[in-house]
Amino acid sequence: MTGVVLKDIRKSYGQVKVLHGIDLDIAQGEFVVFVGPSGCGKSTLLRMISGLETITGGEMLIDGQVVNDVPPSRRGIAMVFQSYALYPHMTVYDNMAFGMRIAKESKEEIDRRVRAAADILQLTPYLDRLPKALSGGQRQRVAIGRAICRDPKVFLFDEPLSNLDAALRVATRIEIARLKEQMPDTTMIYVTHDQVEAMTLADRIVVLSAGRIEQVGPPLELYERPKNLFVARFIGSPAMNIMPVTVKETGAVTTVSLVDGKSVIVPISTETGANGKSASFGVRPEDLTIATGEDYLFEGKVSIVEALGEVTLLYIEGLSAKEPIIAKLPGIIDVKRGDTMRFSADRQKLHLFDADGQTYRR
Amino acid sequence: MTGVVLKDIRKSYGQVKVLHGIDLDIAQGEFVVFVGPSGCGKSTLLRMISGLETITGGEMLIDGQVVNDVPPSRRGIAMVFQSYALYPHMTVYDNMAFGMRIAKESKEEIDRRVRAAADILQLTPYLDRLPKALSGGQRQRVAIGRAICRDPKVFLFDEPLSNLDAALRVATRIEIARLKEQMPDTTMIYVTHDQVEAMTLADRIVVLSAGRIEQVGPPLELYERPKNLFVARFIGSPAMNIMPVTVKETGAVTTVSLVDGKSVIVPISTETGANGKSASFGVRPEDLTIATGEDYLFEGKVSIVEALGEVTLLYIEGLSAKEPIIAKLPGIIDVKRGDTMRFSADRQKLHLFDADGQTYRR
Amino acid sequence: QELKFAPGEDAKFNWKSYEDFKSAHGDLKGQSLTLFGPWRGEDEVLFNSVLAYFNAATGANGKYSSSENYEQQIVIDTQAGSPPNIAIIPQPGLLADLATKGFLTPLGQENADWIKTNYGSGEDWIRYGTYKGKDGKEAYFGFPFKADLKSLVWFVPENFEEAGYEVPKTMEDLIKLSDQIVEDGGVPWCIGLGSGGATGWPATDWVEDMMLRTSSAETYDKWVSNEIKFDDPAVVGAIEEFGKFARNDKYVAGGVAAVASTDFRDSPKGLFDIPPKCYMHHQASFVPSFFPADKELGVDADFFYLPTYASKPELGTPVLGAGTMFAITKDSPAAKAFVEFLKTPIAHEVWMAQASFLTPFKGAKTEAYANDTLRKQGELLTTATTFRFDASDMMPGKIGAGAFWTGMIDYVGGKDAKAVGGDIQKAWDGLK
Amino acid sequence: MLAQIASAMGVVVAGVFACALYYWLSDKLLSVALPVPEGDARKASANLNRRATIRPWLFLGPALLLLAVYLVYPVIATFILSFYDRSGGNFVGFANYRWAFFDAQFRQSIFNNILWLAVVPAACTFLGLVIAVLTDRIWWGNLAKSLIFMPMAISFVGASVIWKFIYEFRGGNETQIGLLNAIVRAIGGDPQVWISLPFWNNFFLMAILIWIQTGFAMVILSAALRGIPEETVEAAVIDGANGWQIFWKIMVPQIWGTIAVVWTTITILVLKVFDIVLTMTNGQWNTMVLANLMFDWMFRGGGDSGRSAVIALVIMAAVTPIMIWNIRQANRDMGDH
Amino acid sequence: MSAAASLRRIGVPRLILHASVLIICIIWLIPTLGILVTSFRDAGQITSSGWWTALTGAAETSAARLGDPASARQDGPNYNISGSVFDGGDVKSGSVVAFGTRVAAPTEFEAGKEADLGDGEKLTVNTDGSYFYVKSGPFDDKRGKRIYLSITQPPNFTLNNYRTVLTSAGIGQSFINSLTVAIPATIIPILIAAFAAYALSWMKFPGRSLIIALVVGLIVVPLQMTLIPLLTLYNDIGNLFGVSSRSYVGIWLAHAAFGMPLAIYLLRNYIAGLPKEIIESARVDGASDFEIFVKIVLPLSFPALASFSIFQFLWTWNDLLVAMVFLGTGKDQLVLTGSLNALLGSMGGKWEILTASAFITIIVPIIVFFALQRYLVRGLLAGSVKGG
Ligand SMILES: Nc1ncnc2c1ncn2[C@@H]1O[C@H](COP(=O)(O)OP(=O)(O)OP(=O)(O)O)[C@@H](O)[C@H]1O
Ligand SMILES: Nc1ncnc2c1ncn2[C@@H]1O[C@H](COP(=O)(O)OP(=O)(O)OP(=O)(O)O)[C@@H](O)[C@H]1O
Ligand SMILES: [Mg+2]
Ligand SMILES: [Mg+2]
Repeated sequence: MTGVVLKDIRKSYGQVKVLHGIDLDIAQGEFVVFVGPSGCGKSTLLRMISGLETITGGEMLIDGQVVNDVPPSRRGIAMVFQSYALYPHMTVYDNMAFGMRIAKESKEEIDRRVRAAADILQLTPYLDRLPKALSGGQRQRVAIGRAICRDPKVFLFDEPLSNLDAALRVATRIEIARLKEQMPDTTMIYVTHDQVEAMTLADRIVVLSAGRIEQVGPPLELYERPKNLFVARFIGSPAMNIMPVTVKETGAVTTVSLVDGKSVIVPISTETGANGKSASFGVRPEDLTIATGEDYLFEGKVSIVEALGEVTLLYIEGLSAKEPIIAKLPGIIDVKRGDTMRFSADRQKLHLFDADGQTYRR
Repeated sequence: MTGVVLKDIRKSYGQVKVLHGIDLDIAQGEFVVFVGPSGCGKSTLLRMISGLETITGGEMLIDGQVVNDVPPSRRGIAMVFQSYALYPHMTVYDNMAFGMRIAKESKEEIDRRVRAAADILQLTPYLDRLPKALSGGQRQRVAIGRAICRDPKVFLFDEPLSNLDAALRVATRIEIARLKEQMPDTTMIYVTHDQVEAMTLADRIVVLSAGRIEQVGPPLELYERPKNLFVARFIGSPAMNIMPVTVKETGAVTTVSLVDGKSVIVPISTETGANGKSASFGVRPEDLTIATGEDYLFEGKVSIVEALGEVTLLYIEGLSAKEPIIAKLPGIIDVKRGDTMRFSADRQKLHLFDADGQTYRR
Repeated sequence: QELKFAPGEDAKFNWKSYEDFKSAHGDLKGQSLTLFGPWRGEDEVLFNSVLAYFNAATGANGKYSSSENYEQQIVIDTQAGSPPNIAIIPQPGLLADLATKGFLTPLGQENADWIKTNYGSGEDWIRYGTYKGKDGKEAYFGFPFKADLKSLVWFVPENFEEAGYEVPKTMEDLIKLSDQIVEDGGVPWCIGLGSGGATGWPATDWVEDMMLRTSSAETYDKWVSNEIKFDDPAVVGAIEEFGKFARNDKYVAGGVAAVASTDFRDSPKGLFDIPPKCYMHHQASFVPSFFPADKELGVDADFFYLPTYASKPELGTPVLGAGTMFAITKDSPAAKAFVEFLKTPIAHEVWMAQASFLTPFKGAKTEAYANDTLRKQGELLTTATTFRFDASDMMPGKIGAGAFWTGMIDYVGGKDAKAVGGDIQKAWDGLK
Repeated sequence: MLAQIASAMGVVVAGVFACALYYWLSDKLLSVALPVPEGDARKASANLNRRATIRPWLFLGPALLLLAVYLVYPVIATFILSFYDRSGGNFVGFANYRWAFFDAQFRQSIFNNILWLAVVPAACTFLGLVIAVLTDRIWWGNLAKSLIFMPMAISFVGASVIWKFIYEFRGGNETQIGLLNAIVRAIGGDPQVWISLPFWNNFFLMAILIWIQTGFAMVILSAALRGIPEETVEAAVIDGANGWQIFWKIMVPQIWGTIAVVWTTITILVLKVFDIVLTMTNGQWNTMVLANLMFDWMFRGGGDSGRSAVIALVIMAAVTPIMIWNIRQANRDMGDH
Repeated sequence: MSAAASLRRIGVPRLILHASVLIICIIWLIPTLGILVTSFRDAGQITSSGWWTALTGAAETSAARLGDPASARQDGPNYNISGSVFDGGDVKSGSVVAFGTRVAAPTEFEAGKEADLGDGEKLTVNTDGSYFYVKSGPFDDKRGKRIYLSITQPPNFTLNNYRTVLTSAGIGQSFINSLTVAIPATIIPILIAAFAAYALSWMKFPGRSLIIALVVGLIVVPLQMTLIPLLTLYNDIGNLFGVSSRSYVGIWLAHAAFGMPLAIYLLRNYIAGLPKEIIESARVDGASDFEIFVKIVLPLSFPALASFSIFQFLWTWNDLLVAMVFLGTGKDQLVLTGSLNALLGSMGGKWEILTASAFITIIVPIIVFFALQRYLVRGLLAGSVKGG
């Protein structure tokens, strides 16, 4: 079993504690994505798995073996760096062959593997070029190809797409998805900032924040049932609208009151203790619809209208949260700034979090 | 009238012609966005307006005055560069004050304007920091702030957001929109790769391709009535699905036949001359819906499913175009790879282009 | 290497001495001998021609080398323990220093005695080779070979002829002649003190010559040993005597300002300019090698002895000179044999017969001199009533090759002679 | 001749090869001594880690050895010698230091050295910077750079001859063979003896070193200038800055680090420079500098090892501030990696 | 378009830019040009006229001797001598402007006119150098009469100086010696310094910053100070093994060590600036530090290595002192600078030889410079700038 197991992994740079005890089991063949805000420790964690960063505390196992002191080259990993990190003086072929040459593989074996990787990544025509003669997307593919050639047990990606433009990003993302399919036994760990990448690629997403794991789970679970406010706001774009509320009634369903006094019934059960406490009520912009009847969730004044063609974003003020509430409505909608509108939403898609930001949903 | 007028503007680098005669009138206070594929000459055009690039041919007027030979600093413009271009050795304050110091403004005036700009951009807490201690978004705001301080008649942006991550991009975009509102008399010219930016910000979008203007118009016009295939494919994401068709019947509505033989009636009038000619038939991914009855547009096999939470993307093969047809369906949809599905669309939202790529729509 | 003059052929050489030496020292076959000295360029070629006779006679393998950084090199080599067998040293001061530090092998009394009997002013020459060793005892270390004569004034006979000038016999006449030249619209002297890193030294020769013409030889010796101070009236007087020439704008070509900066190698060329930049030039016997290439000695250029004051007959005809000393820095039979070789007339005659070599050795045939000019100089050297070695070369290096030079530059630059002497004395005091 | 060339080539190849061989062999040896067995993962990684601790010293070894033998050991020897008399035989305590303190020439040298340090690094760096900026903007810039670099290739002896023909003075109405005086004469001035003009002659000597070293500064700074993002300059153009302001306020601050390194290197070079002074004036006319004074005391007339040692130590002590600055710099770099 | 406008099109600033670079280049070139011109001149001319006059040609005064009185022909009561002043004069060609018979007034008479010298003597010297000297009685001097001439000559250059230098004995050997010293003395320290610089920038070990500081401090150690202790050491080792203390290995190591601190200092600046990811990536690929250095860092540092080689080569090539001390002063050990120096004679001062040999020695470094220059452009401290 070529999984990666992290047991209470800690990291500090001198006095600065960066990771505060990470526990995580990654199964063989799993595709795990680390997301989290900038500076939360994603790269650090990945680099510790690769062995490029020493481990301050805890234990790391790859393939059942403690690897805390094993140098990177002996961990059976391959890594794709954010900045490609190609060897600028070597051709694409040599870049991919480098690791195997170091490992003293036979010429034929090297050639076979390089060509196979180039094939997968459609790099065959470029094998004799130097990196500087490649476009950004091609470079990234070379970096991936180099990793493939190592035939690693664990594949590490650190924001591999962040330097690409939108179109390339989509194309390369699909390439990575395809790669995963072709290498079903390889464990892949992927760091990204990007929602879409995380959602489309991951078997499981690990949400990190300030050196701690906030939630681990499959993408849709995170989207639909965020464990806490942090995850709720982090997953989804535009972010989930959060409104401060007070709990009015508890029970199988909970009644809360918005700042403007309006009551909303949320089909989430709460215990009596919560009664009267302040809480956070959340609804995703894409779950909002324009209310037709009196049965609306809230109303507000439109401050900005962004028509994107396919969807229209409305920014609604007046619910006293610092940020405006955003509604994402399909198609082109004819509203003007200053219009007051009412919105409703599928009650099943409402979220409720306690004062500490933990979800009330069990 | 502080408009910008371009009359047959041309640019060549030695033998290489980059711009082939651009004619454009930009009114005072207008927000114009240049879009186009990489290398089409957007930046060059912007830099010519700024005066950083010499003009090879044609005439440029700002505020009614020919400015071909006027140096940048005297054109009343300000520019925000793609790579921020902050002075790394100066604090945020000094970065913003630099231009005014050069112009020998009084200390009080400088302070007043810097603080006002910092206020607008919420940079006040960072005024004493060096750029390297700022996050990407903050840096970009400083770059904008620097431009605001110049109190320009014309504001130029060269892909100001392309270096930011998704969240920051949205936030900064909104900031720019707000800025535009606060400076209604300032003309703004904005270069971007990004659809969403172009659609949300522009009063008018200028689509450039290979040094020529393809279409000029308000965003929704470009989205709904692209003049030609290039604009059709360029505006919208994922791009409009284009299928090769043959015109079967002409008249007030046109009948075309798809590769698989199926006929489709498009409510666009064509002249008889078009009969029997090949044409391109287009439909946007977001305009596709799952056909419930027999009245469908086309059918195909699903090759990839990407569930993004809010929407699901289906990649459909079998319509012989090189690229798969994409359908963007709201919500989470339960389909599997290999399923054959049928799709329909609102007939009003279909597009038809002649063999040269020009729209049939008048 | 081929022998320049085939042994036995030319009667002006003492071939017998060569044969004698050969039979006495023919047993050094294959032994190597390293010599390190200051001669480079033509001098090196000439010395090698002398060395060839030694090699031919003994079968030894003597090799001479030199270096621009001669002075550093010898200090480094001796201190580091890898000296040559024989060091050829032009400055007695350096010789003394090496001797005190124990790097030299004494040559023994018999060599000293030999010099005494066979060299002109032999006693003086011995003095310049005798120093305290590491043990504090005086011993004889330096064998003089090749001398330079300093008290010479060079001129162009035809220029004198044309203008009707006579070679002066007394210092008074010399000054009168100088005034005469000025009156005729000419410039009497070319003086150049420039010498890159050694700028100033030609002035020390002037001062030394003047010292010998104004004070007794004993005062001169006391000056060298600092028994009288540098700012003693006798010394200051000599400096001012030099100043009569060098600090007189009318006397020197280019004016006083040019004196310090004109290179001593360029300076004599002024004699040959047309019209002549100057009529006279005080410089040592080596200077003809800086004359323009086509000038024939004795015809196009000649010298006269820097005359003495008629008012001071008691001082006789003092001669200022210099010479190189051979010292054994690493003893070996070959090194000893080489010193023996230097005692043979042939060692001197081979060089005399080619160029630029003077010797006080009375055993060498004067017929061997290449030309009359050299012969005249050679005779001056062997017949001098008083011979004194260049003072600056004998003073401690920091003075004779430092403070003295600098002082002279300052003096020519306008500083008072007394103050200059004081400065030099202060530097000397600092050494103690 | 051919045989000589062949044997020389043999020697050259053997020498270089032997040096390379050391690194290759020592690395091989290390892998043999600390093997990485396929099966035993624990031992393998332990040995790999051990290799990683030993390897820096293998890499540094030859450099440290050379530095220790050729530089550190002589420095220590020098330090000890500074307490002995001229022959190095008798202990004299601080007498040599006391001497230095009261010696007028020593003071003069210190003064001149400070003058040199104030002028030459600044001038070289400034000129190098200006030339680098200007030549980057023209099509024949590379040719211009080559010309300015050329003096570096000329030996000091050659350089001093060259300058002889610039500074040479001929008195009276003679034709000047020094260019400077010819020019002065041509514009109606009085020819000067440049190298003996008190005080100013220092500057004429400095001109020579500046002439030589500017090429060095130029080459390095021009590389650094190319690292400046073009956009910051363009931004300044739009902000209305002129060329001068852009140079001073935008470009210079951005390559400050490199300027400091160039400055350091030239400062150290200036402390060591003595060939120029030696060949031009040998320190006369009050142009003595420390390195020359040391040289004088070390070799002239048999030498005085004690006093020259003291001067050498003073020269070395002069770099202390630079060393401290560099330690700081190095420590900051460490954070990056 | 007005003139002012068209000037603006070309750009006054650009004109100023070109002009100022040109001026700087000329100022920098003048000294070198001076030495180049001088090296092609006659020894005599060098000290008598400025080198810049050699380019235009100038009038020169010189002396010549008329034919021997014995060669006089009798023509009635008159005796005459005729010939050309260029036969017996210092100057062998040119055109005569004026002549004179007294050294104090060497240009008393115009060329081509008859000069009355009194005593019935008359002399005519023509522009082409032919003269006619007539006297109303027999000539009674012992030698030919000396006259003085002002002669203009076209620019006159000679290759003699170069011939002298290049044909002097041992020059070939010393050239080979110089190369034998300089090539390894360039490559070895760079190799050693590069390894050390790599260790000091990319490997972690205790005492790293201390070593860096030490290296910086050692740049300043005066070379002269080290010579005696080192040579003593060499001699001791030589004696111990019974070999000569002076060998190529000895001088290579000496040069290597003297160049080492600066080499490490400058190379470290560059190597530390290489992108971190590339090195980590190689580490993940399984490369040891040795392999990373050889296969990644070395090729990538080529610009810095090449530029430092130029500097180191210059120093070793132009060095004399170290070579003399550690290699010896014998004929067959002499390096090029040494053997050229020997040509100058004990007293130096042969400017024509000095200038010619300065140009001969400069050739090899210039070749090296041009060969490596394209790396130099991006060279040396490119790494000291972040992101460079
Ligand atoms: N060498 C270091 N010394 C001190 N702190 C460090 C060091 N390297 C990283 N950190 C800190 O560790 C934290 C985690 O850094 P890390 O690079 O892992 O963030 P990240 O999640 O990858 O962020 P990003 O998404 O911006 O790449 C950051 O706060 C950073 O400042
Ligand atoms: N200095 C130059 N010399 C020659 N060609 C140039 C030069 N600068 C730009 N070009 C060419 O001009 C064309 C337009 O470049 P420009 O930078 O305007 O493109 P762009 O539309 O801004 O592209 P992108 O979106 O990638 O920034 C490109 O094809 C480019 O190769
Ligand atoms: Mg990261
Ligand atoms: Mg662009």
